[in-house]
Amino acid sequence: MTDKLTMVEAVNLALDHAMANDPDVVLLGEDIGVNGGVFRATAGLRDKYGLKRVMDTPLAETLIAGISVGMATQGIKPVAEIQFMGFIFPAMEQLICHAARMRNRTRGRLTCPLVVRAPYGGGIHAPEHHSESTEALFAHIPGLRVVIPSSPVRAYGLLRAAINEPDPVIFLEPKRIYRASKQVIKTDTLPLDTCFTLKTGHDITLVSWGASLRETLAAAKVLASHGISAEVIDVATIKPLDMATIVTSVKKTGRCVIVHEACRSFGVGAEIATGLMERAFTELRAPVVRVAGFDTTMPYYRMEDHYLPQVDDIVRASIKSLAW
Amino acid sequence: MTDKLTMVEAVNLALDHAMANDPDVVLLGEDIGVNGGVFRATAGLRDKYGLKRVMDTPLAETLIAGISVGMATQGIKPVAEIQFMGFIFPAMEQLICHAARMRNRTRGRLTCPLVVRAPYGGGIHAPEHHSESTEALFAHIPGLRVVIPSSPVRAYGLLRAAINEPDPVIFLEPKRIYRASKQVIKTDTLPLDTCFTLKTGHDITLVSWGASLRETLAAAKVLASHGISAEVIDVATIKPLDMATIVTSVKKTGRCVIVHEACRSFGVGAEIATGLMERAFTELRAPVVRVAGFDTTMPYYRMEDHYLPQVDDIVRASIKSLAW
Amino acid sequence: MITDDQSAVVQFLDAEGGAVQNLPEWVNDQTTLIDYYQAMVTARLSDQKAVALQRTGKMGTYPSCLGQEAISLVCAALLRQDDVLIPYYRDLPGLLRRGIPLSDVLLYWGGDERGSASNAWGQDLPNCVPIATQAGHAAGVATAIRIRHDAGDPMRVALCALGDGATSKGDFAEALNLAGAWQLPVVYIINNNQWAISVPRAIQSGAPTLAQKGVAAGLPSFQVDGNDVIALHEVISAAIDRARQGKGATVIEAISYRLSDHTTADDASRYRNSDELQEAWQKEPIKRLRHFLHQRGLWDENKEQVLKEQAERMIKKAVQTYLNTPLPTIADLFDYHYANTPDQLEEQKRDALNREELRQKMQHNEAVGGHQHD
Amino acid sequence: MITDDQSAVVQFLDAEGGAVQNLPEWVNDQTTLIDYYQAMVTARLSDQKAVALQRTGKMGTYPSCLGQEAISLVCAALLRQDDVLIPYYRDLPGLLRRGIPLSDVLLYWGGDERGSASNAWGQDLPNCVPIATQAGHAAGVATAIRIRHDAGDPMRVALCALGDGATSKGDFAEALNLAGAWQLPVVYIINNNQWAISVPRAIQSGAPTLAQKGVAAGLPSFQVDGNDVIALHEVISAAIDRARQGKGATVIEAISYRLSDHTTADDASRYRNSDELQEAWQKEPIKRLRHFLHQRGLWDENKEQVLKEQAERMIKKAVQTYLNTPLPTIADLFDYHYANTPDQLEEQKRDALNREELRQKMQHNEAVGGHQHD
Ligand SMILES: Cc1ncc(C[n+]2csc(CCOP(=O)(O)OP(=O)(O)O)c2C)c(N)n1
Ligand SMILES: Cc1ncc(C[n+]2csc(CCOP(=O)(O)OP(=O)(O)O)c2C)c(N)n1
Ligand SMILES: [Mg+2]
Ligand SMILES: [Mg+2]
Repeated sequence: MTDKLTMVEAVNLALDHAMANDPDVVLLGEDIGVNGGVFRATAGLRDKYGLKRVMDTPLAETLIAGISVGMATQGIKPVAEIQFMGFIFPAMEQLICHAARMRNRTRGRLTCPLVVRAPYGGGIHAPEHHSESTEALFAHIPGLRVVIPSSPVRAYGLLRAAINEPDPVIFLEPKRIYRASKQVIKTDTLPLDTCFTLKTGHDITLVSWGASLRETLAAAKVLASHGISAEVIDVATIKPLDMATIVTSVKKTGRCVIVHEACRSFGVGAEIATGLMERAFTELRAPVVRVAGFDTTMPYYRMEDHYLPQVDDIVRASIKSLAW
Repeated sequence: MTDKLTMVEAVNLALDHAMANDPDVVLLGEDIGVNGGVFRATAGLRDKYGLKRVMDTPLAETLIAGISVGMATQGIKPVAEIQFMGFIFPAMEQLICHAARMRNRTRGRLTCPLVVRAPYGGGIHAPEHHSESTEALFAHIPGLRVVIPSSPVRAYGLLRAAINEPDPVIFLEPKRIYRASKQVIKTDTLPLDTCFTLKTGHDITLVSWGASLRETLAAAKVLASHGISAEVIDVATIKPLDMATIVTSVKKTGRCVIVHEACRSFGVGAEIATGLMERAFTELRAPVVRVAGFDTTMPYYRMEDHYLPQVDDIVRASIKSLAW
Repeated sequence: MITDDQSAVVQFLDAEGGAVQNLPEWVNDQTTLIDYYQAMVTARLSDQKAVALQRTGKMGTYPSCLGQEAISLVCAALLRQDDVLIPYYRDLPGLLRRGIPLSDVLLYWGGDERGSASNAWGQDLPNCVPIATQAGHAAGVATAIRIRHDAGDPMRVALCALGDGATSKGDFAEALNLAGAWQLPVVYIINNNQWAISVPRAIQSGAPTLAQKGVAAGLPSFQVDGNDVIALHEVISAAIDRARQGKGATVIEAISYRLSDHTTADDASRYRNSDELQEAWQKEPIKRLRHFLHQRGLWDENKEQVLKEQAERMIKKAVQTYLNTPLPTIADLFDYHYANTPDQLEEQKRDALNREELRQKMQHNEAVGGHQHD
Repeated sequence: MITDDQSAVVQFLDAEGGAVQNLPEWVNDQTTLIDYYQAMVTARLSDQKAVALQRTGKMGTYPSCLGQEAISLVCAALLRQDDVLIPYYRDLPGLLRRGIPLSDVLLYWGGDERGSASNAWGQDLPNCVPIATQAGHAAGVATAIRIRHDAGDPMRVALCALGDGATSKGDFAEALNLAGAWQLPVVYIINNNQWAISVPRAIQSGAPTLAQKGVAAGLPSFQVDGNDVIALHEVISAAIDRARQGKGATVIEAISYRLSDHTTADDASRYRNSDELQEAWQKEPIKRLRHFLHQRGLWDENKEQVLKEQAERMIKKAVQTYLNTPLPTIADLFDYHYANTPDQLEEQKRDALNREELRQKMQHNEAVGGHQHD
């Protein structure tokens, strides 16, 4: 039990506990050492664990991923920070061609227990390339896990679990809510293979993850004020996707709205919607609706609110679904 | 009108004609010059158009994409070859952060008329990393177009159109059928925004693209022998996705099977299935079925046939859909 | 063993503006140096204003170029209009020198794509955020130039700026390697301001100099005092000439210091000691050149006053233009992705426009409703 | 200007096996050189067999190491068992030397993941197909070694092999830069076989030497004759010792020649002239060492005969093992992606197993049906 912590403080605490718990856990990334990370997620850890375990790297994301793979094959558990998700692309070859495959291509002889953390998503008026949500690109890659917390408690519990996991995990931190609320943290890990039902309801199922859950929960409130009872599910682990929880809910409600910041097309929402069609075809009373970013580049910040799904979008989509 | 050509010969002819037609079209890539490309797609073009327009680059995919962007901003039309799609990942930062955005971030002042060609997909007993299908990663990126031909005629017509297009196009060539059949080429361009209906039918719609159309068409024949009339659609342009053609077909047949080599989850199939639910909800008489690669790494070649969708898979899925 | 010969950093003026070696001919024509001085002062005041706009909530995160004005300025000043500048985010002085209005630059950092859109930009590339990716663009621009070049003509030149941290990213090595292999008309200039956010130069690379990364590509490579406009002018103009003559690329490491925080979102006091900062202030380029001009009787307090007033007027107008720029339209979000916007995107645009209309009606209703409750 | 001092390529033996300078002490103990010779011959015969298997449709695409046996072999021979080899696809001689059975290597190129799985591999990395990505792994392995290293102990060493073409990829530069900045216990060895598929060394880079890419990272860097086991032994053992003593990384450019096509899927006659190839054959490492050993009376036709027979026996057995390896099971496709296989994947596995059962039933029925029709 802790003081009330913000999400970024919970991340920091999870890293701290993971390092205390396992001497093989090391941190690496740009500006994570004396500077404690541009969002302070690693603040204090270099002083506590020393230069050997908290490594400021040169400015090279391909390298960060590459040495993480190399270390991981030797049993070290690297937790790498990519400063912003917009800069993760140079790491993709290493993540896709090596991290995700090391276990399979050596039939378990070598493994790749690494975590790549990256702040992600829009809404903080950041410069260009600092606000994208490209989780779908990683969700498609076999061998990876993709995890996105939506609260301090889940940030702590999921990150601890991610670091414990013997396989590579992409851990995306919705920076818009890094400091949005505080919670007391119980130092338990949380499972990496289930959705979390944040609110039960029976008229419609709202599915989201990361920062968009704020708007989704707010929309559920608005709907409640109209007498509509919405169930709200935090997907949390995008890959592997726990369709069971979502399907159970939608079999009950018959309706589903999926909310995500990322571009609508070919996004995670499409997989969930398809999964619902595959498993709840007869129970669906209306088509699953996606409330999502447009199929456009994330606009520079003056217009970003026009891109990000808003409460009224979710409410309208829900009402439309109910009226189907 | 030409002699009968294979797909790779049609690609070669399209490049030849595009270069003859427009002096700003240049080719670049690894081993595309004197060697004519590892699949011979650029054979003869260096001799014909010279070193300035057919450039063997150093071994560096980030660079290939980066200089293509740079050239394109100055009005050159680079057609870059990535030797195998498995090696495209180092190019992703340039393609996602720059190629796809140059027009938008300069509000049209600079543009990025480039084509990235890459042989892709499995089935030729190639070494590891030579057989993947990751088209979904590009389909999710706003600002890109993603095109996949499935015959010599469409390879020619779509590639000419891709090179003419004033925006970046990812052009994926299913190498398994590079030499599978021959066609007489009419030197017309083909539209980059429509699916092609390869066979009409009224009982079920089979949707595929690239090499998998071979199995899909074969399955349609098997189905016909069982008295089932399948409509077969070649998506061809994955992004932007012409849902209209697919929806029209499925509204007629009420059933749909999507076939793709790529991993099932978070793939292009999910977007098509979701689009069908969104637009043909009431007409769907069974859930859309995906026949796809597993959510595993492409196995090394001894087992690749167990990964790739086969005719019997498609037939079984169709019969199951019809029995719904 | 392959070794690296360490030669001296090119320098003409010491920190106090005194000459450390014979000055080049062109210095005698006072206009160039006075021009450099005026431009640097204007850039610094513009930069200060940009920081102030951010601090007062009128602009987003901004990376100051404080102390590095000379490098960017001299590069831009030595390019011809039809050359191509491939800048990075500390190139405000260079952008202004290329004729790009300050209001464009503010608009960009104010979160508006139109800051990179105006015709004043010519064929220059917009600001590049993903570190070192512009190194590839520059090699591509230079390739385009070479493709279109007519034998006998002077070459147009591409000039690419980047930071010391950027030299660690593979993009830089790949681009240099190509520039060497293809003898491209491109100049790479490293603004070695000693820091990449919190990572000091010494941690960034084990290389004794960053210039020697050019040697690994077979390129002539130089270190130059980045606070010394005369040295910069000499080294950069030689590099540009070389490219212009079709002799290929050059790498220049210009040694400077980042006197500011990394950006307005950063607090350098967390990782940088103030002694180092104080020392660096002694060497900064504007003071140095002012001393030199004063010593030669080419500058005085009066002129300084006039210059500052002029600059402030220009800045005030630019800020007005910036602040008065209306929001982009909803349609703008969609209309610049493709020359031929796909139907699917047109459909999303229609939805977005409808939503906007709806929202405005609702706001209007609420406002009207609100009044009624008063 | 930053320059690069061109020093000579380290060489002890000329193409005819004659000494070009005083030979090191250890050469007098004949066992090492004889051992090298035997291992190279065995590797070449194994390599020939691999090519033959491909040609006869019994194996997939294969990259021959013909002519480059010395580099790979000497590297592996000088490593300790608990060091880590990060090989590339022309390292058959090194793999065999590390104790990895030839059948594993054949299995890998035969399209079976189990070729990289056996315990004989220890902690060594599997073959790396995406060019130069292993450079990052090697730096990571070396980092892991450093993290776990106890002060005073000798360091374990990571050794990474790659080709001349690989030096153009940013991964290589990034890894070298880190190795220099962190003084990592790693040795990078470039097998400069003059070609990257069809692209000759001269087009690959403007750098006079590839070794100097190490200089750009502040690393001691050497060129060595890659056909000369004595020179290789000297240079590589010095580099390994340096790393072992905690003094950091070294870059070695070993100059060789790719006497084969790039792979069995390539036809080098399309882009390479046969004169060059003929000339390269004169310098190849096995002939050179055989001459040397003959001259010293350490080798003769008889021994050659015995060696070849031994090697052929080993190869034959390995080929049998390879050809007799049953297909992986369907379950294998699924079971090695995650330590904790997700339910979703278990479900797909069940589907795949069911399908397989169905298919086998159908085949069986067809077969039975077929018989009935006879
Ligand atoms: C690929 C990438 N990684 C990380 C960042 C975040 N970032 C922005 S500036 C910067 C430091 C750059 O240092 P340097 O190249 O020395 O330039 P300076 O800011 O000092 O001028 C970093 C890490 C980025 N923009 N792009
Ligand atoms: C990232 C990547 N791009 C392209 C390829 C295709 N490819 C395989 S080997 C090769 C040439 C490598 O040349 P070099 O590094 O000199 O090694 P060599 O084969 O000559 O030993 C290429 C381009 C690849 N495997 N990986
Ligand atoms: Mg810097
Ligand atoms: Mg080579």
